[in-house]
Amino acid sequence: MQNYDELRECVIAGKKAQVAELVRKHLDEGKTAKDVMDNGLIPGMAIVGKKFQEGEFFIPEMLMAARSLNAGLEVLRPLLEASDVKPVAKVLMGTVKGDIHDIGKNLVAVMLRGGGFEVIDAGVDVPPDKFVELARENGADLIGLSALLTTTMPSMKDTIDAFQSQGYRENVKIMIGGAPITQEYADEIGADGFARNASYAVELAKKLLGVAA
Amino acid sequence: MQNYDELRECVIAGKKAQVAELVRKHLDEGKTAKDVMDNGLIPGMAIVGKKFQEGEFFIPEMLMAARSLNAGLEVLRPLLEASDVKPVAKVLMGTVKGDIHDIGKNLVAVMLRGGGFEVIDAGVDVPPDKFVELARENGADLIGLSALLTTTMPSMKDTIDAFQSQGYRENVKIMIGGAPITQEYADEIGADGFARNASYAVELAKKLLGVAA
Amino acid sequence: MTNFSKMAYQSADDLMFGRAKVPVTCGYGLEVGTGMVLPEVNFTLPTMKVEHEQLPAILRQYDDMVSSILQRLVTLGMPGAMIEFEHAPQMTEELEIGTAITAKIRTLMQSFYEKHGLRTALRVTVCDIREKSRPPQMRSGEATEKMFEAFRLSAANGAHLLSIESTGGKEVSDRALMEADVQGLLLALGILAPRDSRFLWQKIVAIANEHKIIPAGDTACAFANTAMILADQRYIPNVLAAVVRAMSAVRTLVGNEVGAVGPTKDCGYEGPVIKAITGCPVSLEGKSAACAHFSHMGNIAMATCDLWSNESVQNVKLLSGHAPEVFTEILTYDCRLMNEALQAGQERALQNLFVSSDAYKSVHALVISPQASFEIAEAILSHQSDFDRTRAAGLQACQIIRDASATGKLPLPDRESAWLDQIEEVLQENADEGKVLEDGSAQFGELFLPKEYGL
Amino acid sequence: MTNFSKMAYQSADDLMFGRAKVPVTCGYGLEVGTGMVLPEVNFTLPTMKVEHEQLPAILRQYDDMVSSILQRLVTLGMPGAMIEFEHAPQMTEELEIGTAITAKIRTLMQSFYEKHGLRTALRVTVCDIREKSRPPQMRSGEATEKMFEAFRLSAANGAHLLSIESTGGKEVSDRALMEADVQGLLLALGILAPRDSRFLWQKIVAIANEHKIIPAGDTACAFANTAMILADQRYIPNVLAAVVRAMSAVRTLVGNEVGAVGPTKDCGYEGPVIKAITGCPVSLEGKSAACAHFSHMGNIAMATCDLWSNESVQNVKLLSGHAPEVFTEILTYDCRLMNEALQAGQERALQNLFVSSDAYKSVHALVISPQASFEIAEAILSHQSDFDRTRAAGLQACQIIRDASATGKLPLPDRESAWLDQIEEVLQENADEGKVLEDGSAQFGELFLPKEYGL
Ligand SMILES: [Zn+2]
Ligand SMILES: [Zn+2]
Ligand SMILES: [Zn+2]
Repeated sequence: MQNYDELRECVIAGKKAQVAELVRKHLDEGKTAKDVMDNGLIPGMAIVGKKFQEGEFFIPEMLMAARSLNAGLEVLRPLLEASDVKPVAKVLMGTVKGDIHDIGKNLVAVMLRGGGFEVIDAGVDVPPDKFVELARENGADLIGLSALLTTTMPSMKDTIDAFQSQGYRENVKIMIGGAPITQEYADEIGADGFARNASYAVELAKKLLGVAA
Repeated sequence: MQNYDELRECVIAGKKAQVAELVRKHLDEGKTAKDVMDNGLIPGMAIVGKKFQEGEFFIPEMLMAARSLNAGLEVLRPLLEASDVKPVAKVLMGTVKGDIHDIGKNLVAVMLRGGGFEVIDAGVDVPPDKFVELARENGADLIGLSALLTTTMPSMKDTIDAFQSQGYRENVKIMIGGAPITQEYADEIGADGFARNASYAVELAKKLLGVAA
Repeated sequence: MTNFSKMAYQSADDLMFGRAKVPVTCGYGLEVGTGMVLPEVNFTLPTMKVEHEQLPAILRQYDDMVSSILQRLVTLGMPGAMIEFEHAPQMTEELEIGTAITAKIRTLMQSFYEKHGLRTALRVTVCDIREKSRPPQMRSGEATEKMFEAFRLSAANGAHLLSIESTGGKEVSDRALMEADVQGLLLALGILAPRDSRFLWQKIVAIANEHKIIPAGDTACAFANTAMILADQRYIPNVLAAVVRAMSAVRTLVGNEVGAVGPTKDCGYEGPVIKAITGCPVSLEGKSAACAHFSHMGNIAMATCDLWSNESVQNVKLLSGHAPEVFTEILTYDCRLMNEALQAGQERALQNLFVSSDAYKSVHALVISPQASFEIAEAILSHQSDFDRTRAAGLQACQIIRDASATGKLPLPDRESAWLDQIEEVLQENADEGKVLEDGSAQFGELFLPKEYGL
Repeated sequence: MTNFSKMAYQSADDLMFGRAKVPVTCGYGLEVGTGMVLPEVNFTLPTMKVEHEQLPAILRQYDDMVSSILQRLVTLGMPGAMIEFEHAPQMTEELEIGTAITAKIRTLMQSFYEKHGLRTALRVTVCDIREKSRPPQMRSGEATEKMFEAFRLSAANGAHLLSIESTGGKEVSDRALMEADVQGLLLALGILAPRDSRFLWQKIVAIANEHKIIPAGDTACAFANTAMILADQRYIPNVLAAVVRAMSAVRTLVGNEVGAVGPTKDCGYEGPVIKAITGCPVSLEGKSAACAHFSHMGNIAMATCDLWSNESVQNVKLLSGHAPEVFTEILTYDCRLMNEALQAGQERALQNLFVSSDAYKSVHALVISPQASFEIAEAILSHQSDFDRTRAAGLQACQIIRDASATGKLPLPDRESAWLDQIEEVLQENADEGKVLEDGSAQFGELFLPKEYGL
């Protein structure tokens, strides 16, 4: 495992080109794709996540690392698809109807991607039915609803109700967040969880889906 | 009617002894008790109420006037009881369980008495069942509940529920008030009205009981 | 027992925010009155029941509130703060609830001290539940015992300071206020209240000493703030409330005489008088306590404060965060301004602005200015007995109002002016404590139990 | 069109709260910038839907909020205030809702003016709903038409001033911020945003002129406050947010060039820069807007304000009253203090305290000081094109931060310091507008439509 040190450092530093090159080198040396991923790329990204949690990394640094991770995965993908790799959980994120704020939602998407989730972005001002439709189409496991206004919070309830009335509520977990949201409100409208900030959203997503942290 | 001018002035000025004396004088002159009351005492007190509403009178001035009114009524009482005088509406006032603030409640009681109501004071920290018991015993038409703490507001709901579960809810109107109370809260717990301050309580009481203002 | 007979300060000019003659050090290294004004943050539950079944939910609320408050202080670099936990009545009655909350808050404070060096102290204000029965049993009975037990348990479970908003005499004062009965107010504030303060604070001081914590102080809230709020709603004359404010200082001072050392309680606007006499630090509140009550002394209250408080705010969500955190930020910036002035040697200029921006806009503000407070304090010390002191304080307030009105600086409507004459007259006439007690007993006899005041 | 080429003020020392070179008179006799600071009160609905069926309930909310705000101003004797009605998106979209609220508020203001002489003016801030579609249609399409119709209807139904928090370039800025892509920020703030401001404000000014009302001003909220909040949550470097603050002033200035006359919008902390260049009055917010967002410039924001705002607060109940009334009281006391200083000739001393209490505690505070704002304004005027000005403002901010850090007054962590170097380097390298547009189009091309910016 010692020989993955450089690869991990390059992931952490966000050196995209070098990561791809090192991955190729390791494969050439006879390592399996799974080994490179599990002991090189993933642990590197885990350190990035930890550094972010501890306030040592900013989002741009995390994004650079995530891109370098992807560059590495890109190389591995053809090899991995042949083997038995589990698909990651899918999250559908959107800002609810009437609300056009999206930076909060985008941040959560960034954090979730950094945490290994696949994120489908439904955009802003998304009507309740559209959420259900996109969830079905994409087979989303988790729905993330964002609202920044007291006057659009009720759309969160409408969206959850739509999942209920269209018989798809059991298929998904739903988490909500945004400046005016509280745990009490989440309980009141029947959401499965409340993310008080973007960093916590990842923890919550893992908790709701029973994914190891 | 002109000859009641002095009596009315004495009621307004809160001159207790003079009011009693003038009432006696009018009776001696052959006026009926009803006439002295309807055209002398009551109009005098009505002006007091108006002056208070308009910020020209303070509570102590209103209390003095109310006492002088009572001194006059005292003289008339034996004569009135023989005739057919309607009983005034009865209000049961109390601070709810857990709460020991009473000046707000007392103020409302003062204002209601000034407005011609009979007020029964249940005191502070009054349990729900006690309210129902006292309402039955006294034949109260209206219940006034007071709370000054966010942590005792729930006792208002408990009290209204007690009236309901003991089958006495239909017999009374219930109004609530106090610093943390809102119209929304009144609606939520099924109160008939919310008095945003002591002066408004009288108006509300009249409205709820269908008494002319 | 200290019998204060000399002013702690030479002149009103010496009264300054952030500096007290006799500072208090408490809690996790918190110094009050040594040259810096610090926030005193207070907070309460949103609409919910206080009962055993709710205890986990209640503790979660306090956890959230206190964590966010302490975190905000750290974020803004405020070096310290007083945290006040004020009991709702049920927290004093159901002893384990008050105790559990105290312990929870204390734990959070400790962890912030260890992790961030944040200096804090925990003031626990027990609820004066004795006023529950009518007439109230102030020295005997179950409520009294429970209240003292609550002090003991608070001291044993994390309180760094003990306080109370005591209510001795309130049963008479409430009625006397509504009737504008100045003789009744003399009975309440000059006889009953000081007797109760002495009884009560001797016990609190003993409990504090036993646990080596601070017996902090009281507030005349039940009398003077009640009066101010009634006046604000135009129920009673403003001048009456202002005179009551001055008179109420004596009953609070009694607490200090028997051992309270400050900081006084935030809602006690008689604080500057107590500071002038005793030199103890004072907590005050004004504009940044508008969440709890509106007032006419938003700025002037800052003039002499050592702690600056928001009085109380429920844990409701605003757009930025929960209200307790919001008011922590507001208080912090107020304190920064005062502390910057102290550092730059500009405190006098700032204090002058605090005073002059409010003093002549309302009689409530006028009587709490450093100058007025100093004069009221002097009037108090010119007499010996509590009764004489209370009466002298009231007369001095009348004089202060009259003078300000005479110069034309304070606009005083005729109606108020007539009431001022009347109030002053009754105060003048009632120099005899015995007669006030006698007349008062006849007038208010059904409201209070003499033996519960040692009478 | 005014092409501002000369500073309105000689030096930073001339920038003072309550006084603007080019004051604005508006509404019911409200003067802004003529020697007095007045509150600007803003408020919003509690959790509820904005839809036609709810209109009576919505109007009741606004009635309650505005009545209690105006009554509080009268009670405290504040002579006047700006009332801001800021649209939620649905109020701009459903035109009759926004219009009905505007008319309701205006009626209340008129009655308080007639009854109490309370001088107020109504600022209506329409919501920039153009950003709804992705990529946004900034000049064409239904949302754009509706937005301009909302301005027209607001003007016709009671608005005294028109404002907006415009979003041209936000689609690029949002992404560039998260990636700390300074070249992208130059594209957003130096090319797209000013182009949009010019287009947008020409139209708003025409509408205002037609209705003989005031085209007030804009705010860089969507860029600089977004950045500040991201930095506050430790998502991006503080220095990046501070540099963005400076760069964003140019896009706001463009509004003034084409006819906006102030007061600028409360949440625009670039206001002091605009004031330094144009002399127009500015609205600002700080500690007493903690209900809406936490900040590092609670006091320093007061240094140059002409209106002092609470930004926004929902209509929730606190212990004293509803939150909008509570914050009206807090703002009023802040204003009293500043006005007392102006009257007493003590405004410089107070301003110094506002500045020094915050300036070196955070880089966000540092860059909005009167001195920094003046220097950024000078840097802007030393160039001609919007792009060059934006870049110069950013470089000047870097210099200001570097200098403050070098003297040791501003503590700057190594991590932040490294980022500052990087940001400055990219700003230095990107002097060519054409190249920034070209590179930016490659990088962010899918996010914006060039033709919607006239490109
Ligand atoms: Zn109090
Ligand atoms: Zn804004
Ligand atoms: Zn605003």
